[in-house]
Amino acid sequence: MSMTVATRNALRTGTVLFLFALVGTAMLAFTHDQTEPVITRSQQAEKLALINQVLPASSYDNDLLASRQDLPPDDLLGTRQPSALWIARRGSQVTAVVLEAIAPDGYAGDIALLIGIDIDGKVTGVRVTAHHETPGLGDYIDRAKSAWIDQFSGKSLTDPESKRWKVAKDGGAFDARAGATITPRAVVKAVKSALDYFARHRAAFVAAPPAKEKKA
Amino acid sequence: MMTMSEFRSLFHNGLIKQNTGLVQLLGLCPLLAISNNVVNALSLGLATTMVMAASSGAVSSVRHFVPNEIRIPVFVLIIAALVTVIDLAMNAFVHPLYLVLGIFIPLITTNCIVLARADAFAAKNHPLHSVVDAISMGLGLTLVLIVLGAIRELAGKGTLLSGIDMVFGQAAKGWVLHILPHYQGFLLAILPPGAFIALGLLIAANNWNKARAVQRVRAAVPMAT
Amino acid sequence: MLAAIGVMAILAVAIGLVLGWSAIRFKVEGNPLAEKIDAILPQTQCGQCGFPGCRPYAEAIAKGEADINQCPPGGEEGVKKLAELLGVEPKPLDETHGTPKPKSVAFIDENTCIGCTLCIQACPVDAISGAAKQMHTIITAECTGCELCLPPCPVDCISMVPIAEDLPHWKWKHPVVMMKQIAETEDA
Amino acid sequence: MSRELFRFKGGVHPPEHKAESTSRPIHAAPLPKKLVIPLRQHIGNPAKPVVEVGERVLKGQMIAAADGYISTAVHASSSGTVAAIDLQPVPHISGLPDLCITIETDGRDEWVAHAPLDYQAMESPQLRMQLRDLGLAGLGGAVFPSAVKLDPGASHACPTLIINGGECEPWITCDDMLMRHHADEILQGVAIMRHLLGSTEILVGIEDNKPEALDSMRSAAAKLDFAVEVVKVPARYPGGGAKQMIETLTGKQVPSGKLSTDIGIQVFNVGTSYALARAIHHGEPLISRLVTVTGHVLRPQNFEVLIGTPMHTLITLAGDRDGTTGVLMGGPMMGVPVPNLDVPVVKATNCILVKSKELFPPLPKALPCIRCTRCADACPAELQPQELFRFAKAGDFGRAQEYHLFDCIECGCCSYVCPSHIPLVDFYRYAKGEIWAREKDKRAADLARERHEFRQFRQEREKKEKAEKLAAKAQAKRAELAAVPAAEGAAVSDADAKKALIAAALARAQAKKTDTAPKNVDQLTPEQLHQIEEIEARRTKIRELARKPLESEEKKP
Amino acid sequence: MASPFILDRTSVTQVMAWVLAALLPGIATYVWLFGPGILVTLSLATVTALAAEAAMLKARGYPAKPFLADLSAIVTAWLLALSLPSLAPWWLIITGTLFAIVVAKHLYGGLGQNIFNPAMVGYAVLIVSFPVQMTHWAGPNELTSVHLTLAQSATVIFGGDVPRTTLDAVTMATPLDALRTGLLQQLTVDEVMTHPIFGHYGGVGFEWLAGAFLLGGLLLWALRIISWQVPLAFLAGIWLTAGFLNFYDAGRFGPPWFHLFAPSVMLGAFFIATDPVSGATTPRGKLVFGLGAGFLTMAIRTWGGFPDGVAFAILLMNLCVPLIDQYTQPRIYGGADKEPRT
Repeated sequence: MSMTVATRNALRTGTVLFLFALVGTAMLAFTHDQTEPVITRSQQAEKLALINQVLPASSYDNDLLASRQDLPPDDLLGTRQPSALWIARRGSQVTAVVLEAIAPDGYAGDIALLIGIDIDGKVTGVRVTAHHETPGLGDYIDRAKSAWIDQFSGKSLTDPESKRWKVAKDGGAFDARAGATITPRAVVKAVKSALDYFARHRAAFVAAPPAKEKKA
Repeated sequence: MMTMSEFRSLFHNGLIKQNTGLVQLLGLCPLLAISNNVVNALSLGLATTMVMAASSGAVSSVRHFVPNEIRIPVFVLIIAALVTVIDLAMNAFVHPLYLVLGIFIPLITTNCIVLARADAFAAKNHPLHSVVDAISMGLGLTLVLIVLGAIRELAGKGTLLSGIDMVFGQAAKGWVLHILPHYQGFLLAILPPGAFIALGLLIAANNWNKARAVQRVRAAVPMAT
Repeated sequence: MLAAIGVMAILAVAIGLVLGWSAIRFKVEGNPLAEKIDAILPQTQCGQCGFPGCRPYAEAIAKGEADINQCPPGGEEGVKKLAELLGVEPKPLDETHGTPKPKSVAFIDENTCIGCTLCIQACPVDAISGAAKQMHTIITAECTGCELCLPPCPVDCISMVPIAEDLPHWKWKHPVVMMKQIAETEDA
Repeated sequence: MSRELFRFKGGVHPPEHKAESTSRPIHAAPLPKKLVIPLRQHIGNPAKPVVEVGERVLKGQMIAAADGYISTAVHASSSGTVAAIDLQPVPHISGLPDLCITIETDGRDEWVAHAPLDYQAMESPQLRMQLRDLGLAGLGGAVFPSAVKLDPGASHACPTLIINGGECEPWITCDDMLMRHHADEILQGVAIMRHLLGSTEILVGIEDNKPEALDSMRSAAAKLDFAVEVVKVPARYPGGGAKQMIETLTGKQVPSGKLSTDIGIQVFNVGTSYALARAIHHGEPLISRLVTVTGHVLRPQNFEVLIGTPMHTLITLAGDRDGTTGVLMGGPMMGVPVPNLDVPVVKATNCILVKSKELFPPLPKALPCIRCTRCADACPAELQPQELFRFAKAGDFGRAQEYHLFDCIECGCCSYVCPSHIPLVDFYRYAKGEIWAREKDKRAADLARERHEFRQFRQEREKKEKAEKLAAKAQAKRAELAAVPAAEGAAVSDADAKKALIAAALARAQAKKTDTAPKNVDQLTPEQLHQIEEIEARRTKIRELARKPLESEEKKP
Repeated sequence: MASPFILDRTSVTQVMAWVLAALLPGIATYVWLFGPGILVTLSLATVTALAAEAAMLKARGYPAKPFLADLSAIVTAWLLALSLPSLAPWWLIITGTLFAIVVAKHLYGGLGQNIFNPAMVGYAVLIVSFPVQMTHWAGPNELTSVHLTLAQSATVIFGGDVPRTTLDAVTMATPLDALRTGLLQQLTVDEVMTHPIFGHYGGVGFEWLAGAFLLGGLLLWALRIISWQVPLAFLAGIWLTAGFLNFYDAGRFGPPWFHLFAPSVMLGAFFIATDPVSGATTPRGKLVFGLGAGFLTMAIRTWGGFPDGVAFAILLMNLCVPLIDQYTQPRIYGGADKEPRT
């Protein structure tokens, strides 16, 4: 034999490891194939479930997830990166939009919001999707912690009137818990700005062609 | 095949004597991070047990074919493959729970308990023994996780089993136990420091119990000399 | 998919080759752990552990073939040090290997000794001087108190003499400031 | 007289209690019936006896000679007969006895022939040998052989000579009294030191709480033909320590791990200087010293005491009182408790301090260390006592050494100020003792290992040599056999005879073993019997092991 | 027992008693300016601490007498009580005190063994767990319309039926809270400072309180119970950091004097950071410890999640103590100036 002991040993371990890698990867490939469609479905279902919290499923009949568009960063939305917009239709009629917004002046940084607004400029629902507020203090804006966020439903720029879009402590129409007013203040401000944004771009949203959806 | 006493000693070893959470203090990262309520704790515990049983069985079955030099890479490969399979399966079939357990499922790969048992036990023992050992170790960990989760959930929120709907669907929402109604909540218990404090107390209780047992034995058997 | 399998396979082959080759090429001879264990052992060379000397016992511990509690001359403290070095729980001395005794040195009764040299051959540290048919003497400074010279002596002229505590050998005891005891005496 | 003084860091100022024993003059203590003179009264090797039991000795006669360079001789303090050379109780913290020479005095106090030394005419080494034979040792407390300290060595010139009149420990006044009454003789001693060391600057440091001593020393110094500066230093404990006195007077610190001579300074206690003067100018060896007897006694005062006088006689002289709770040799800060009152006064005995409950209330119970660092503020060695304590308590001696445990002078300041009342110094003494003991054990183990390894090497080599020799022999034999086949029988019988002899001897030994078996086993418990059995079994095994190589060697020929 | 055989008179009990005495001017000022509610808090904390200490000593097998007599539990209780909002509910006070004594002190080994300052551990647990209740600060008498009597305060603390309006009328944001809230609303420092709570330096009432604690601290220093290094370095750390930030942008960062005289700084500097057990022991180490704590306090106030950072800053520095001590070992007598080998 011309091979050294080291080379022989190397070939042996190399082969064994190769076989194990082959079997392992094949197993993974198989599982991945089997689960991929299910995973995609559950991810979409999850997203839709979230959107449906701010926009009742009954108010549209299009494939809402497929209607997603990117909005450019805008001060009114508090965004510094493109954010998502979904346009709900019943038939060919635009009935509402769902958009992402950010309240940048939370007690501890950004508060990410998902806001549903119907075509009349009325809020259909608001959810906080990410925040860093003090647990137990500012985190009651989270629907999982309290129903506080529900009070936005049905509100519009005229109801209450613009100057009452404030927390109660500042003489506005929205409650806030004692000792923690910064967080709700930020949320109220952000929702109002989002409504302003919607009002400004309403025409464009309504006119948006549903062409993209067909493709999807 | 294994006798009843072997079986019992393996379980005693896994649940009490060599308990991973309280005695060996292995795999603390997921243990501490996930134990903020019972449901999370139970789920991760069971997932880890599953991975351990499968990987120990696999490792033990192939132990004669693996050269010593590459045993660690092979074991890691087996464990990683199994974990990824479970990860994908959970993502597909219990998606909400997957969202909560999140990164901790892939991390089971690097959980030292899994590799430790594979290397220390499964690599030297019969597959049946190895699987039993892995299950007992996993259950030992699950037990600690549940106790820790229960302590933290109860102290932190006054409830038990909150979030069970993520495992069993909406129907399970009513199963949540509100043990302490109108409880103010003790946030620290749910936050990471609470995990350390609660685990510390558990370990202390375990050690105290052991010390007492030793004392009892000493008291029962008068010194020979 | 195939790409994934390919990458994994190539990686596996590469790692396997390197590991297999290194395992042979970089094999380390000798055992540094045994050295460290040997440094803790008291070097009495008494063989009570069941091994012919401290070094073989150290090697056996390093290989995991012997327990750490088989050395009575090292005492509980020795076990503790070994446990610390090896990262295991200390355990009580295994009494089947004997119990710690006060430090002693061998003493040869000069009237009885017949000069048979058997003890000289048994002494592991060459601490007995003498020649055939001559009276033997223990070199006290070098005697480890291992007692190995006792059994071979045909006339039982060797005895172990404990090293008495005298002024030059005296040392301070640990000052006991156990608050419990102190305060108890105060209460009493 | 306006010398700039320097302040050493740390230190404490406990109540002085000096006045009690300075109001009475110095008395000579009467000659006791029995003198017990320890051979280990100084640092270094103990002296070696040069007399025998029953021998008559004269006052001042050397009874034990110095053993080595760092050692010094011991003398009979009075005339009488050597009654014993054996272990007797000595003033040591352990309470263990030590080798002493007991002299039954004859009351005649008869001097051995002695004469002054003309030190200026003598060679230095020769003079120092004389001083060693006169038993001189430092009387400040450390009892270091003076002859060694008076050797400036080849390179170490000692331009500065400091005479330490600092007596910082509370209660002790023997140096104070000595300076008040024997200033001239002290300075005579200084002249001799100056001669031996070649010093150019001579400083005497005396604390400001001894004005009489200062005056007396100053007026004596004024009469000298060389300059001696008597300096008043502030009274603060441990200002009388050599290193502290050096810093106070010169501002220099003795580097850690070095000697004061390394920075050109040598320090002597006033008592040593006095003893030196007596030795040179009268030829008297060190057989007596001043001892303060104070504390809980009727008449606190200083005595001139013969070395070897039992302490109880001094306490009786000073008038013992009821309610004594113990006796210390030395002061309250660094003194040692005396195990019993029969122990003799030794060269290091500067004070006998009788304790009572009122003067020395029992120390309060220790609480845990709260790391308040009062000890660090008080430590004159500028250590971190709280850390040393932590390491010593935990047995972490390596770390204790890293934190300079061996720079601790055991002055007791840390224990004194500790609000938790922890006996800190005890921990340092313990740690030092352990470290020394461990080093000793380690050396012993290393030696054993080395010898064992050498033995194995030797056995290997012998075996090899034997095998070679045998091979050569066998070859020779084969050749021989081929030549003379008839010679076979004789060789075999020869080997057989040798084997039989050894076997017989072994059998004898075996028989003896079994015969001499269990003794004194009647009253043993079953457990003990069992234990004995086990030990016997093990021994048998070892015996077999021990025999095996012998047998195998036998079989070879 | 060996030498020395005599002791200085000072004992741990005396040291602790002096600390308590030095707190009295602060407490008196507190009562005078903010109402007598603090007395209820102090008593409740003291009783809880003593009970917890006795129970833990018993559980650990230590005799209660000498350890209760050392007063250290009371010092912890007082320091915690003085850090809590004056109208904090009873269960908050008890929880905090229990945590301080049971977990932070005894589970770490009791007197002398705790690596963290027990009072600050108690405070940290509370502020993390009960942020809402930790805002129940009674406003200074000067600014509030309703002044509670001792009995009324007790009613509030023990959860009695108190009209919400009364409570709202009594409680107020602390100056630090007010500053933080204002700055978060993008107001400038000057705009925020028009709020009536801001006094000359550190907030109405609070600045006098700070002065009283400073006085007590100076007393401790004069008695050599605390060393000058820690308080001075701590105050310097705050002053320098705040000064630098204020110099950098006076609109976004409060003035240094305000930060020095804001509540908790003087208490922290002279009574909490100087805790010998959990603090650095070497002279240089004390300076490092104080400076670090001062800087961290300002960092947390400026960028952290809570309005005040003294407690967290001191706890963080407690963690660093072994390291600080190791690297700041002083030169020994006659020794070269270098730290011990590791």
